[in-house]
Amino acid sequence: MARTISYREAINEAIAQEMARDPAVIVMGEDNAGGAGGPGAEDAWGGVMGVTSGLYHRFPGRVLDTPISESAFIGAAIGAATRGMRPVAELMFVDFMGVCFDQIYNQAAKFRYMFGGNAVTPVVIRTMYGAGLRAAAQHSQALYPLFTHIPGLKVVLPSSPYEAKGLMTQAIRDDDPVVFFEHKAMYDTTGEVPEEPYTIPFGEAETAREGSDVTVVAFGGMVARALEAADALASSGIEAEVIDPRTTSPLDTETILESLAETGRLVVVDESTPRCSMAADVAALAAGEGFALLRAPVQQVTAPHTPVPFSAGLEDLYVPDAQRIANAAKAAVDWSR
Amino acid sequence: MARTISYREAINEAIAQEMARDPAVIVMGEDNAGGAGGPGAEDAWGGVMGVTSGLYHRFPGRVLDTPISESAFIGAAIGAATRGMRPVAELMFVDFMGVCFDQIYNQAAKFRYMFGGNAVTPVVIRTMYGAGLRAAAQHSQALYPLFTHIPGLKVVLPSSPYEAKGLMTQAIRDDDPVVFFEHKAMYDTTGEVPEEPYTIPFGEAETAREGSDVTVVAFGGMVARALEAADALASSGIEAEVIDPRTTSPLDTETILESLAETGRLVVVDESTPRCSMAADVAALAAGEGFALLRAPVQQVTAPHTPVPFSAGLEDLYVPDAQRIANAAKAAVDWSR
Amino acid sequence: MTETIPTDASRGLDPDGLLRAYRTMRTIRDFEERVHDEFATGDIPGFVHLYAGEEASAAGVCQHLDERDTIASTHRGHGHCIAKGVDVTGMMAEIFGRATGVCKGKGGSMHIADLSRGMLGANGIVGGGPPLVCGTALAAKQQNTGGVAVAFFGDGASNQGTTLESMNLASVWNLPAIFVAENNGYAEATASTWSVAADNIADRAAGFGMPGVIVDGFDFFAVHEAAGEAVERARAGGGPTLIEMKLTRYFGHFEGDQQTYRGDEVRNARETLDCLTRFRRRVVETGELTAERLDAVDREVAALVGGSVERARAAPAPDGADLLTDVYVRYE
Amino acid sequence: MTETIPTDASRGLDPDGLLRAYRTMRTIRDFEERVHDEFATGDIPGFVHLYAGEEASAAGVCQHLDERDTIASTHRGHGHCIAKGVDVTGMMAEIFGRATGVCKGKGGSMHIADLSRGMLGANGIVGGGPPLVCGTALAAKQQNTGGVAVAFFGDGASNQGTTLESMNLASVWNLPAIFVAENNGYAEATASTWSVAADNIADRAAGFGMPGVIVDGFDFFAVHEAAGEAVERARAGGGPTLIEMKLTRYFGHFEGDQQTYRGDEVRNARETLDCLTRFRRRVVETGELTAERLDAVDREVAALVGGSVERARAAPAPDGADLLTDVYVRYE
Ligand SMILES: Cc1ncc(C[n+]2csc(CCOP(=O)(O)OP(=O)(O)O)c2C)c(N)n1
Ligand SMILES: Cc1ncc(C[n+]2csc(CCOP(=O)(O)OP(=O)(O)O)c2C)c(N)n1
Ligand SMILES: [Mg+2]
Ligand SMILES: [Mg+2]
Repeated sequence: MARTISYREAINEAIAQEMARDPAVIVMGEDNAGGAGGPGAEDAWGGVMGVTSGLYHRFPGRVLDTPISESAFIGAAIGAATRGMRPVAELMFVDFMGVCFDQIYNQAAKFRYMFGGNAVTPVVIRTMYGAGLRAAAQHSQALYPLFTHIPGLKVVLPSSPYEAKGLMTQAIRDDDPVVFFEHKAMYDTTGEVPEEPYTIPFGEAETAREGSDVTVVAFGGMVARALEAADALASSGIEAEVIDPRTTSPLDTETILESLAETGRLVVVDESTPRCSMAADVAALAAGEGFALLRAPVQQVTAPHTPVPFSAGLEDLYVPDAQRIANAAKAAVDWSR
Repeated sequence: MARTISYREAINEAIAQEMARDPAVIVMGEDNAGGAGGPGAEDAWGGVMGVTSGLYHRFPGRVLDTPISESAFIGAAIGAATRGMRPVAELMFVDFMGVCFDQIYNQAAKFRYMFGGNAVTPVVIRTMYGAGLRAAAQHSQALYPLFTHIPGLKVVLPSSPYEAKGLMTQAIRDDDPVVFFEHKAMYDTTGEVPEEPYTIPFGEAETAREGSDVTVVAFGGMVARALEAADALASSGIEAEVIDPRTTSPLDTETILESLAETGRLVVVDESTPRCSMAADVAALAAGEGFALLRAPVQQVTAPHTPVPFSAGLEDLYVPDAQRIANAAKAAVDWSR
Repeated sequence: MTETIPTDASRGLDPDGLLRAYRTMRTIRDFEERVHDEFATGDIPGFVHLYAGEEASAAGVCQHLDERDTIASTHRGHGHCIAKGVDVTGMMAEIFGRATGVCKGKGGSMHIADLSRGMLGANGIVGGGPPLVCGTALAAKQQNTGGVAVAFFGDGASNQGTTLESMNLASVWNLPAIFVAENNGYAEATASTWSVAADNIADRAAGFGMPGVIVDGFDFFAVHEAAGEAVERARAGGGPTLIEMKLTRYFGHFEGDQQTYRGDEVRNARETLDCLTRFRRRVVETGELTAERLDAVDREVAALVGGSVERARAAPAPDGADLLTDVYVRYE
Repeated sequence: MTETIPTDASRGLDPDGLLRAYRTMRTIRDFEERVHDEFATGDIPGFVHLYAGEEASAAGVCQHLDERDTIASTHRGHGHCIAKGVDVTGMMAEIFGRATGVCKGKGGSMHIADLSRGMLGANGIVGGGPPLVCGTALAAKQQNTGGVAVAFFGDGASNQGTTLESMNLASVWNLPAIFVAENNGYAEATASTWSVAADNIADRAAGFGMPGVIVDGFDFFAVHEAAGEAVERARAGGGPTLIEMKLTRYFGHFEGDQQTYRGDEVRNARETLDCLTRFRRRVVETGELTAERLDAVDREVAALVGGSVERARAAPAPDGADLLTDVYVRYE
């Protein structure tokens, strides 16, 4: 039975259902319950954005607050995963990866390879990304290209409540280290979500909208904007196909190339900064495997090569919007040699 | 007057000359002198690869050993740079960035922007990268794409002793944070290097070899292999133009596009893993701005999407070699729609 | 061993010094209360963390500092900025995201900085400041300026590896650095009695080879005394000190925080421990300052802060072109 | 407060236990000396860091551990592996980069691991292990296995933030974890008396709410005693302990190191402190074991290690196809 719930609730529900299903699932992070050691309420926060709210009382002893020691507790989640647990650890904002990245890319990501296949590390690292909350340069970054670069990690970017639940369920059941990117401006977005548990497989893109004039590949928070752009384009007679890869690693290159075979035009929409980004990654796919299909220059729509500014007007210019996406699609369609 | 010296000596000489020229230049890192607090020799190591050897005695008080506390001392170099110093700090192997990346990308790289232009942070972070020493997964990574992704950083990859000296001199004199990548397998490579100080500007590619059939863009340690491949190709009648961008940020897109205008064929050679890499970045340039020039699929020659293996045979397969580069160039040249 | 500074200690402040201290604390208090009110109107964007209640710490430490000296701050940075002399009008404009802000509206509350004042910035990263302070302390040492550098950080930040290793580095290099742990009892909603696995943060000093001091952070004079000793030692080449301030923040972790994790510490602190009330009572009792002079300061400060809001509200937003500037000194 | 364990302490080891201890130490010693010789032939690739001299630490700690328990190691990991029961033949093959290695030749000396033995791996990252140990200790606690987890790390690693914050986390979560600081006097070429800004690494324990113990790391019995107490406390839910072993490595930081930074510590240690010599002398003097039985162990070990080299040399290199396997459990 599907109901309308928020992206936040969808993630919470996925975690709760997996905790009920599998005692190996535990949750940890700064104030993931909240109130530890204090005189007031327990479960005072449920995470800074309330995503893990309520789990503390439902699953006694399985939701752990932590000190502000990301290397130690992200590493602890990884270590626990090698011993039969399935930890879901929160790296609050992905901007904070810089104090604990080693545990993620040198430890979790490499164990299996370094140890000759004799390691299984089913850890999920939840993290928030993206601009839009006027949170400025150190609390608004996207950074998923950095994780996508690393062999051994899987990288997930849900674009709706439905995807958030299904991908989180898959992430928890998955036997590899997964970094799960939640867009912080999407928590209140609502959508239809089945009540029962379900999984969405990794590496399978969703065609969010069909169209034969131009392919628009958009990631995470950019999917909604791409769809908005597609609506606008439709009114000027351009039918855009919007592809939501859902995971950047693995990446469903097949669906992208199939669409490209039909449209011959490609726009990639990526909230991250442009260099060595997902926009570049998909554009490179088109330039290589997709070259024979490509009939116009690939349009990359990304943030600029700058930190995220604070002031509202600047931040609004920073993040790709429907207008820029539509313009890029038009340029792709209008282009002729 | 040019003499033949090694890549290691070239870097050492650049630092020494800048230390002599500017008292603000200081050097720090683990065992950059070596022997601190011990009963034996001072300047016992000059860094794990001997790059800073001899500076300790020549510049008393200006070469600092450090505890194994990368966040603290890389951060210290950055802090000192905001107060008139020009520190050259060593992050021994770039693989260790995971314990101190925050100071680099959230602090140094963003100060100027976050502070509205009121910051100058002339720090140089020297680091070693690359495979070939059988040093396995945590001591052999390339990782420069991660730094290239970050606005506010400059990223330098010298491919010869000549470049190493000129780019290091520029890095030290440069007013922005610079990450200087030294290929650990190249330290004993020798070449002609002028004795007097000189700079090589950032963002200006070197055309290492001219040719009109195919453009080969190669980074750092891959330049020599690309040249080797070009020699092999020449004997089968293919003239490859080899471009050495020297810096990935800024990137000299103009030189690449100019060459592409002539050849219409592009190979990118990047020792890093392929996803969101420099290979992808340059391929994306070709798919966008360069589309009209491109007459064949871009060939990306990179390491595979795996950690670096230990065993010699596997590691030799891991790193792109002249054969793979030549094959890719042939494929580009032979391709027809 | 850690030692506790008695609350009646003093360090020979003359009336001008006392007035300056009071003005600093009052400016911080007024500024923060006003930001609290303005935030409620919805016109201040982003995350805002207020320093009210902790004024004696910033003021008591920074009273010893001059233009040779540097400080690094935290996400809760307004108080440190004001105490280090950053322009209040520019700060308010920054918090409102205006082009006239100290960072041209590009940084906001979490990144207010003024390097020309030796203020290395609020910092969005918990534990981001201590490494930087090792660097500015090192610069002072290399340049022989006699300068010192102070890292302010919270109880939560005292568990961040970057903070801990910075203390060790400062000792190893014998830096003129001072580590000020502002233990306000909570990191977000987590009690420091739980997250700090020691009775006191100051107990960690011994493991890093420096003196550790515990101070009543509501008592300006105790802070001033302890900081004075630490600054003196640092300037004289005696190396770093860790000072733990015990205090309370008056507002939530950030604006909007419901604070259900707390008891009635705040009411208690406001009623019986407040740094401004205690300072005022003491200097009036001893006759060092009159209530009238202090009232005059209150009025001046109110006008300054009120004016800063008016000017911020009237100021222009940054120009769209500013999006792309100030990334590099030069990039081509 | 830190306490020093007297070197004549014991913990009721029966002859089998003593024999096991001796065999472990002898195996490590033989293994490392042999790797040293083989490295000199040029046939062992990469960076190799030898544990010879420090055997009592690994052996004395791991003697208390069983299959419930886990350890994390360092770049200097061979000794810990052997003490935790990793197959010596598979280890030697791994160091030679053979397909028959415990990691199929993909890891090498710095990444030898055997999770099935609770050995979480040597680690190329200084300070990489302690966070992981918090995790395996947590797993043991959640699963109620009674298991403990041990982090071995060096004096150099004791200055890495990851190590420091892990100690705090272990206390905060009251984990069955043991932190073993192997202070061999140097991190690469840097003396620990310089890099550790405290008299002892164990002095840091208090700041993280756990007991700190200093042990003569050449004395198997002292190590065994101290580790026994820590393991017992951890299994009983009493939380973590920090044990500092004072010892010396007999070889350079890595194979090839000229060691000009050292004095004659090694000669002195080998002559007067050596853990094997002292162990042997003691158990023979007390009559607990005879020289003959110990000699027999020596012969068995020599055969084992010698055989491991022969088999490693004869073993095939990994197949080229292995380059692309073992990255993910499943990836599509
Ligand atoms: C590395 C990092 N981790 C987590 C956060 C999120 N965060 C911001 S403030 C804060 C609490 C800080 O507590 P404390 O250090 O005691 O300072 P206080 O807020 O009490 O002044 C946390 C967890 C962050 N900004 N950076
Ligand atoms: C994060 C990190 N920094 C630096 C290094 C380089 N490195 C490898 S071993 C070592 C010294 C370690 O010293 P210690 O912890 O005392 O261990 P020991 O070698 O004495 O056993 C260093 C600096 C590394 N591997 N990882
Ligand atoms: Mg606090
Ligand atoms: Mg050591």
